[in-house]
Amino acid sequence: MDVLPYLVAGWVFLAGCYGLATSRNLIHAVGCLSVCQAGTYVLLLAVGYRDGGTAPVFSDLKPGTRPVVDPVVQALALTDVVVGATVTALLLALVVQVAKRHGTVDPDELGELRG
Amino acid sequence: MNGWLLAAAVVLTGGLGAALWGVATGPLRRRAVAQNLATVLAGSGLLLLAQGYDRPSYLDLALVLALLGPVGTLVFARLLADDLAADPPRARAATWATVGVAAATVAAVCAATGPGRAMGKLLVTGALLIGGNLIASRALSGGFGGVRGG
Amino acid sequence: MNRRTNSAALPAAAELALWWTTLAGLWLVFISTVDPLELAVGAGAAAVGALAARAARRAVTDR
Amino acid sequence: MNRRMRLCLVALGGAGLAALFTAAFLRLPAFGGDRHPYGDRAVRAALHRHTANTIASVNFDLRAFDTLGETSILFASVLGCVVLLRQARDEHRARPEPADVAPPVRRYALLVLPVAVLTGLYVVAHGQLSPGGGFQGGVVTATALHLLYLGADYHALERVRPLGAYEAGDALAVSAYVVTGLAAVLAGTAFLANTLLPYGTFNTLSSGGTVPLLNAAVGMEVACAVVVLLARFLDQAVEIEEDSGK
Amino acid sequence: MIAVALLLVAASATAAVATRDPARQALVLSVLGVVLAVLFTTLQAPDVGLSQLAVGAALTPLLLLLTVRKVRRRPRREEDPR
Repeated sequence: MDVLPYLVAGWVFLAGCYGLATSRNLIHAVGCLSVCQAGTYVLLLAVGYRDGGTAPVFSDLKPGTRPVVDPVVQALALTDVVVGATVTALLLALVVQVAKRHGTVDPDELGELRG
Repeated sequence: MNGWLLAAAVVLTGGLGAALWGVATGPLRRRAVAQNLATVLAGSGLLLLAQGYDRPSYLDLALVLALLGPVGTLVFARLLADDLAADPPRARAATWATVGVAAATVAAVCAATGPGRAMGKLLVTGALLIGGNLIASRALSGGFGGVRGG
Repeated sequence: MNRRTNSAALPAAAELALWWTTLAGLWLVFISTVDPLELAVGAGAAAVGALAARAARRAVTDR
Repeated sequence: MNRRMRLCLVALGGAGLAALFTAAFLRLPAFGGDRHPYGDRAVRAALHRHTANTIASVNFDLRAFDTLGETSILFASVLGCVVLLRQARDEHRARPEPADVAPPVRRYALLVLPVAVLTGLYVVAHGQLSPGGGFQGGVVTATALHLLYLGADYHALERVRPLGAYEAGDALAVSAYVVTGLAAVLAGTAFLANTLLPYGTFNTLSSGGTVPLLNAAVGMEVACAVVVLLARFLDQAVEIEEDSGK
Repeated sequence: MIAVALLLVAASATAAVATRDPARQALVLSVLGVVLAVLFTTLQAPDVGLSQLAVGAALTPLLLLLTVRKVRRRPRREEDPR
């Protein structure tokens, strides 16, 4: 249990990288990139976890009654999620443009087109 | 680890695990149904987790999932309508079993909360979750007849 | 002319009021502590929701 | 470089990365450890400034400048999508045929749309108290509007969505964020420093100084940005057609 | 509890990568988003879970499917996409 979350984060990241490298479709590649990003969220939040802790949100909790987990990494992960979504949107827009200009979304065919 | 968390673990392992298997393999119609059921099971799991951690504020997650989960399924039903129309999904038994799990969860958590505004929020969440799921499964099995360009 | 606008305005107002009441009730269910500012913000949000509901209904039915 | 060679290269790189990861993970502090110096300080700072949700406090107070950067990334990427997905010269707009949606789905969409808009606003407004915040609520609100596309058709969505207003709202919200930051400078402190407003009573809507203001600005920005973004994609997927196959 | 959620995340991430057809991958990605939200709840990060839900449950699948639709709608020169 001590390193399982870290290992899962690494696994998710590497699985995403593998999919990215072997993808035959740019849309699929964008999906794989978002899997890679999921790995980073898991790693960030795993670093901040504290056994028996609860969220540092005090709307329904009296401060100081229960141990709380690290809010700084949660804020980082939140930014990460937002940036991940925008990156996905921008890359998909690029894919649409590529499909229009070259008539294919297969990276291998695109490489051949360029010569 | 209290009873609520144990129940959440059972729902997540059994239900979400099965839904994951369904969404990762098989024909498109089974995947779509499994995606729909996964949101309901995850919603029940989130309700149980909020109760298990004794944090009413975690209920917001279940509320948002109850709203957006069916929307996600409707997206698939709409944009994959042509593929699904050839082979419409039929999953009465699975759908009703999942709805049963969700209803039982909502009832149990309501009973533990007791009357008050918090219970109202729970009931709204439960109604959205179950109603949305039923509508979404209806939409999957041919709710978008003849969607062409639109 | 005047009567026609009246007859159109009344159901519109009723629809908006119905949605506003429902949504304001929902807001009361969502929040944990009640204070005046909370109620004011809730009333504003419910008004936005009611306008959205009416606009959506009109966009779907009148075409 | 052929496929086979590339696969070998990926396997090599992946194996190396996996080895490095494992080595690094074994040296990381054990999962669930009790030492979180930054976290403890952040919690103390948030409580000092009467912000109940520490994550909102970190994002909109301690790291407000980073959030400005994040907001600009979102703004820039929406701008990029608008440019990339504009209507090209060799394309025309075809009016899509009206869709034929089952009545229960349509009723569901009309019923849930206002509820979802309200929930989105609730999540934005309570960002500094309970889990949530500008980003989450903004996305929920923007997604709610698109129920109209799912429940009816694109034409219906276009009728409740004056796109220009959303583009203006997007820009306005980003500038509101910057102006709130500059107000602190004018008041004689640092950019985006949370010293301008009283911190208020703990766990009420008006607590946390400038946190609720920045939160609302981000909420509006995200909602408008997502609407504009989805509008561009929907235009491309539903309306815009090329004149002839190239 | 955390271990259960972690294993679910690992499994769904693997499934998302292994699913090669973009439309089906979008289905798996939406489940991955929901499972991630559950994991974040167990890791006591409801804020992150909420934003993951908002993005993963409806927004990302919608964007992906719209792109798929646009790409498919084009007159294709080559064989069937796969």
